[in-house]
Amino acid sequence: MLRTLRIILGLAIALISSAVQLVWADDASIVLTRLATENYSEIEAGVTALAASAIPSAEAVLNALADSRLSYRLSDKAIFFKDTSGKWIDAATNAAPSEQPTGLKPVKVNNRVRRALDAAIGSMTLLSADPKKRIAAADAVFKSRDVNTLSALDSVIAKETDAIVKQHFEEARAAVLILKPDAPEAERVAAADRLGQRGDQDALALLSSVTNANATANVIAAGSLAAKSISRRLALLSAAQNAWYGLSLGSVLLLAAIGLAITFGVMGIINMAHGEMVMLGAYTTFVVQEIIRAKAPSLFDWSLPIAIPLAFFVSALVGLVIERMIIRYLYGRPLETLLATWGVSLMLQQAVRSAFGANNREVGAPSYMAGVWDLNGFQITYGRLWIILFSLTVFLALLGVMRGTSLGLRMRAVIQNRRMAAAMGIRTPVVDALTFALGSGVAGIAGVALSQIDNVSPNLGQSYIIDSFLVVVFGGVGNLWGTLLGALSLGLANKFLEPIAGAVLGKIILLAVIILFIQRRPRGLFALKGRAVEQ
Amino acid sequence: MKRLISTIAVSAFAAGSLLASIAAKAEDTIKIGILHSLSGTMAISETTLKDTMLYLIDEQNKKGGVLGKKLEAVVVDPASNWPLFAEKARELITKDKVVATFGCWTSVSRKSVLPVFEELNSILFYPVQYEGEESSKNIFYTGAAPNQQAIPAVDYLMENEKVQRWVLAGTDYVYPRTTNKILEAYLKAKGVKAEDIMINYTPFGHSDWQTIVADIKKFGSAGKKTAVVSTINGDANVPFYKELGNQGIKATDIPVVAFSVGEEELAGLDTKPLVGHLAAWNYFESVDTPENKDFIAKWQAYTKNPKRTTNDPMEAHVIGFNMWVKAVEKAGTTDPSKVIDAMIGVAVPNLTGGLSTMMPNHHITKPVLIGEIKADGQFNTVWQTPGTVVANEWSPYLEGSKDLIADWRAPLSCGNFNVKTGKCGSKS
Amino acid sequence: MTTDLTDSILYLDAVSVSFDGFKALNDLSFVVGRGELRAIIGPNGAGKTTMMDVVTGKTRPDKGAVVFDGSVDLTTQDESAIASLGIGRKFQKPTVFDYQTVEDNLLLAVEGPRTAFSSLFGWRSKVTAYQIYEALSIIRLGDLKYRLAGSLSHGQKQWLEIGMLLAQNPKLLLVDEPVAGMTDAETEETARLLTSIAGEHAVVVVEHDMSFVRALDCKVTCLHEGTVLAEGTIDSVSANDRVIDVYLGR
Amino acid sequence: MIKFLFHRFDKTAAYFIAALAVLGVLIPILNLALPEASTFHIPTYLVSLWGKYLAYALLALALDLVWGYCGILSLGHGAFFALGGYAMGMYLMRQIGSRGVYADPILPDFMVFLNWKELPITWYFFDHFVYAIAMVILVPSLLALIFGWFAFRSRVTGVYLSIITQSLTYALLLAFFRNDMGFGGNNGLTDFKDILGFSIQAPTTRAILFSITALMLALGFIVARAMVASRFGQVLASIRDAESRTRFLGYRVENYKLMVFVVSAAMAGIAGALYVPQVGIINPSEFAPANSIEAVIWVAVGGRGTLIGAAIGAVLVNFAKTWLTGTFPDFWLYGLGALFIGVTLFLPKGIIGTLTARFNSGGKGDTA
Repeated sequence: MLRTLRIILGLAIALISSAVQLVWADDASIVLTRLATENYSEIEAGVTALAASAIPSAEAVLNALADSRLSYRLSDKAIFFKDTSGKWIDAATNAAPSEQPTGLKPVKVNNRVRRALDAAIGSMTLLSADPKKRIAAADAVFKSRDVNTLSALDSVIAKETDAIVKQHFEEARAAVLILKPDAPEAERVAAADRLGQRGDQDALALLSSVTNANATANVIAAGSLAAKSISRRLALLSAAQNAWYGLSLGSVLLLAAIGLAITFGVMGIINMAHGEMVMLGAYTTFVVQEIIRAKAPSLFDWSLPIAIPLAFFVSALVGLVIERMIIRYLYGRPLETLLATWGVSLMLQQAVRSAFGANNREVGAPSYMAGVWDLNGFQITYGRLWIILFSLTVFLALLGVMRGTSLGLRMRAVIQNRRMAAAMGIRTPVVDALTFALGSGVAGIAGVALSQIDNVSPNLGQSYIIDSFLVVVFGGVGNLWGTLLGALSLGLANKFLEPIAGAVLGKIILLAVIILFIQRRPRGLFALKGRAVEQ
Repeated sequence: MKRLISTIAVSAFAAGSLLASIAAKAEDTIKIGILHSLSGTMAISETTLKDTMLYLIDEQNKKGGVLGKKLEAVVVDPASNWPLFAEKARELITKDKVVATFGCWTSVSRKSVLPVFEELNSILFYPVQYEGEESSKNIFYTGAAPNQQAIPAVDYLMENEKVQRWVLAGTDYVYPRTTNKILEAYLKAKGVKAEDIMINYTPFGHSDWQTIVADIKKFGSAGKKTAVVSTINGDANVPFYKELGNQGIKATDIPVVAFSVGEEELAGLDTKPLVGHLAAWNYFESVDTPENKDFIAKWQAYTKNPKRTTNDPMEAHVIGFNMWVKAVEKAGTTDPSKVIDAMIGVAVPNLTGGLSTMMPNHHITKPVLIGEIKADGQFNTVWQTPGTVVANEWSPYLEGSKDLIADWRAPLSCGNFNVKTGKCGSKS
Repeated sequence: MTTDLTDSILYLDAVSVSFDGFKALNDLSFVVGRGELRAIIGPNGAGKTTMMDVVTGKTRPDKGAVVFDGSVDLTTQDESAIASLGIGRKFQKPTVFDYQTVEDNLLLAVEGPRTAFSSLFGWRSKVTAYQIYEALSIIRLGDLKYRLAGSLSHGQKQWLEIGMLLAQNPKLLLVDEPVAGMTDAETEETARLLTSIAGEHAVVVVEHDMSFVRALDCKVTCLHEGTVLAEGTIDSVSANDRVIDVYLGR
Repeated sequence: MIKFLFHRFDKTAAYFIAALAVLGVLIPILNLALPEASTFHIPTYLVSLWGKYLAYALLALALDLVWGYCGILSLGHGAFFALGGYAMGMYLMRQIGSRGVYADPILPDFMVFLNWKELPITWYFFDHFVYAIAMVILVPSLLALIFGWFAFRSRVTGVYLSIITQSLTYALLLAFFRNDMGFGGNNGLTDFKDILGFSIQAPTTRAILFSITALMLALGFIVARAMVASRFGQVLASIRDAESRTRFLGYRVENYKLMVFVVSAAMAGIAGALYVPQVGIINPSEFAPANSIEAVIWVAVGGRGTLIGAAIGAVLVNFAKTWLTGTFPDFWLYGLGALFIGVTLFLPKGIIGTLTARFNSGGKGDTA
């Protein structure tokens, strides 16, 4: 109903505008005033009309409306918009007004208006010089399937040189045609094939809405054929997709656990405050972003790279203090470290609560972490991709420290034989302190990454502590590779159980499996053997 | 040393009885209990409500208190621990002798204290939207019942977004379960086919949403306009919305309408990717009325934080508190049993420019607002019920409760009167 | 194997154990006869302690058989089972229950029912009391019987552990470096003790102290790199060139 | 049998039992007999409060039995406690009968509004008190038996054991959150009406429940005491201090561990069953690993390996919690955290442990 209305209006405006080119200014004001209202369906219609009109400011106005830079004067319903530099432009004259406009009211949009805008801007930018814009436009049309754009599409497809852009155009055209009852059958069948080649969910959606209500037998046949091939493809994809999810979940577990692999795995401290170290890292990220927002918004994309060393430093420092003040008195009494660190975690949580308030804090995502990378159908979200890479980097770096550096060497020495190491002149207390600080610092780094996918709240740490311990124990205490393998296999297992058993039951099953596994191999995946390990 | 041990035991016990005797000394202030978690998982949501109450009491005292006496807030921390809620409620009423209590957020905490309030015949104001299916003589529900939030939201999506396919996603506890049952029944009544409804439950604090969001995406691309109705609980929302953003689900493709995401929750989020997703509440901070502007100004002044947000449960407390004050003045006493009777019919202005009235079912009338998330973390009201809506505490869409009504006026004065059997359910 | 299995108390046949790469035992075979007293010598890492671990079920051999009492295959049993078969062990580093009294340590060791239920109700009988008294007098700790074992001197702990071994009254005693940290007098005493109990019990002693081994005056087996290097009287073994090369030194 | 129970029953134990007896009698009297006005009157809420403390004390006792005397640090004892609680809760739920808001004679309210049609098998017979009590003891014991049989046989010890006990209770937590399990999901079981026909709200009932709790604590203490004082206890201590040595003496360590673990689990279950009617709700958060860890801390504070210490630690810590959450709602976590750190650093043997050590020098050493 609305669609047809919009078409009619659009055509009407088109006629007028084309007929009376000279007096477009008054005509423009007619069209533009339709935006000067609170009624969304009015605005929506206005948008379509504006798109169909030949008003020079149209595109600018629509864009302004899209990112809410558009206002109207209550007195005479004249439309003004801020240009990107922030100064007011009078839409009717498409020039800066003589005096600063006053008594303005912003034009609001809702989802329907937004959709109309996307469609309109899309159909207008088909001819844009920038191929990216053209592709965006094509996709907009693919979504809106606005019949009016058909002629425009035909002409641009004819002109288009860039193969990829052309493909997008043709897909858009196919999308329009496939559901256009009055289109010639041959064209619609061709459209079906085109969509079949595109082969993603959206194409499938279109094809599945081809019914005998709106198509002839042949079209339906072609449609269902294409649909079948797509769904076959998608079935394959989903398996791969699942593996990817598992991988990324695994990387999160790895991040959460890797610090613990040092403090618990290597040093044997049941570090219940580990989660809080992660939390501190997350809050550091928050603070960094706050400062950047206030001082240098342009640097926002750098907030995470800046936060990483700081987070490490903060958590490491806190870790150092804890080690010096509490843990150093508890070596060789692991179960007592549990109690003390539990107390520490309570205090840290409350401290953060007092400092930052109890509710969640906003940590924004830098531009390079937003969005999806679509390898025709196989979707990789950049955020997750970064986290996977990041966790692996952290892991390798840590491995490097343990293997390569003299600190790492001394650490291993102290862990394997404290007395001997001391006898050889290694200052074991220093090494202990540094090791714990290192573990805490790594946890802090993890917090930076986790702030991107989870709540930044005082409870952040608590939600990871159990999983972290499981990962370390499952992987085999004292073995970094074990932690890596443990995290990844748990992540994958979880993700492959989830579709079958559901999120909760899947997790329960996994826990049961781990419990049984530890019965089989009491020392985890990678166990040390021999007379060295006794009690 | 043996003596020492027994002394420890005894002294501890002595200290305990001391706790009791404190209660004995008389007070010339009126005490109000505040029972909101200040630590643990629920502190995220409840701490603000504690501050709200302190603010309201402070305001009232500036106006000279109630019945010529100053009000005094008694704050305790039930620490997101449900049995502790009951214990603290008992302590507030018997030890601190509070005349009314404002508190609880989760249904379970309310369920936990309900017997206590009934046993000791005191008053609880419960400010959060909930699943309904309850009406206690001693509890006043100032939050929304499902029909004051969920059903209008669905109607809006049907009419304005032409939604034909529904995902009901919720955290696995009683509020989402019940709300979704009601919605399912409602949608089916509206002719939505079973295969067009997808129901999904996740545990508390669920943080890995990749699979589910992907499923939603798939479900949504079946050629019919799809929307998600989210009853996901506070903590899990942030990762949920972040994942929506990541997988590039825009509100123009699959709008998500949430019932437990307010300004507070959005404050923890980068809302730019979420522009256009919806929430259904009875109040938005962005509501453009003098009452609201005035409230926000005073609130931010009181908290000395110009960025401090407001939200729906806060408004509920504002309404509830004003109602209580009015009822007390009407009854001329703070004696709960009298106040409970006086409460019914009390009407006070809400912050959205209307009047909210306490109905005989101990629920209040509210307007329903649908808002779209804006880039600045506020809501843009896109639809609103013309008047206020009366709560259905017992949903007509549920098997067990369709014949039940609540009316606490004499002679009926029953929370679950069965119109079929003509009996008051619990005293059959 | 020349010795007839039935009159052997312990019989190791081609036993091998390796800890990630390193071969601790390498086709080790030897026989201990009933009531025999046997000394085992050899350089560090020769596999002496590992051999004991294998016999007592602490370590599972990769291959080979360990036969006790002519019939029982020990490789399929766990520590407690083996112990209740009648094999007692004294560790290289004396391990007693530090937080319990000398008497209680012995009480724990005294032969008798070991099941959880019996231990719940049964307490000490006349017999056990006597056995404890006996053991105490042998190890000369009678007047220290109420002291916590943890507070004993190294030597006293050695004695206590030997006492526990006796209280167990096993068919086979495995004694790992019993005289470490003992005075010469105590050492002689120990040698006398061990020789005296040999006969009714078979005793296998691992020791470095050659004078002690000499005092035992029994058949000696010298292990090297997990196999038997030489076996025979103390004189023949200590005359053996290879033994001298790898162990005694010239 | 009696002889076994009171073997080596020393003065300290006697004093403790006496103190319990006094509590168990005095508090109800002060609550019921005296008028509200009297300064010595104890309000009903304090009675239930102390009932809760004593239930916790019993849990702590159970934990001390396995940790203090056998070195098994269970971070999942909350699970046994909660299971016992649920068994009792289910009985109380069935007692509501048709007094639920939906007036359904059989189904509990939460089943009605989830449109369940008939009672799940798990709920059968729970309307019989005896059956419920049997379950209170059997369910936790059985879980402990199965879990322990696996764990101890394959020699999972120390930290590893702690971690998997933790995952055990965590798994149960998730399971009970699921509404499909049929145990009321997150809301759990609440709004109980009466127990054996007595109104659960009535002061007399509360007073009696309190006395019973005190009695059960006393019994639990006597049993635990007898176990650790027997030769059995001696073997436990040996296992704790030198497990493999004990094996070489021919003791089947796993059986000993299993036995004490099961007994302890049963005690924890009973504690849970006593806890539920007095606090009026049982829900999955009782399975939260944090709760189990807290229980461990009570024991540590009181002094592990002293039984009495465990009980007193539980009461002290919870008393402090009640007091702090009421008095310093915004800062109490600092206090609690500091307490735990302080105890581990300065009183490694716990309060009672330190006192004992002071008197007979070199008593029980640390066992961590």
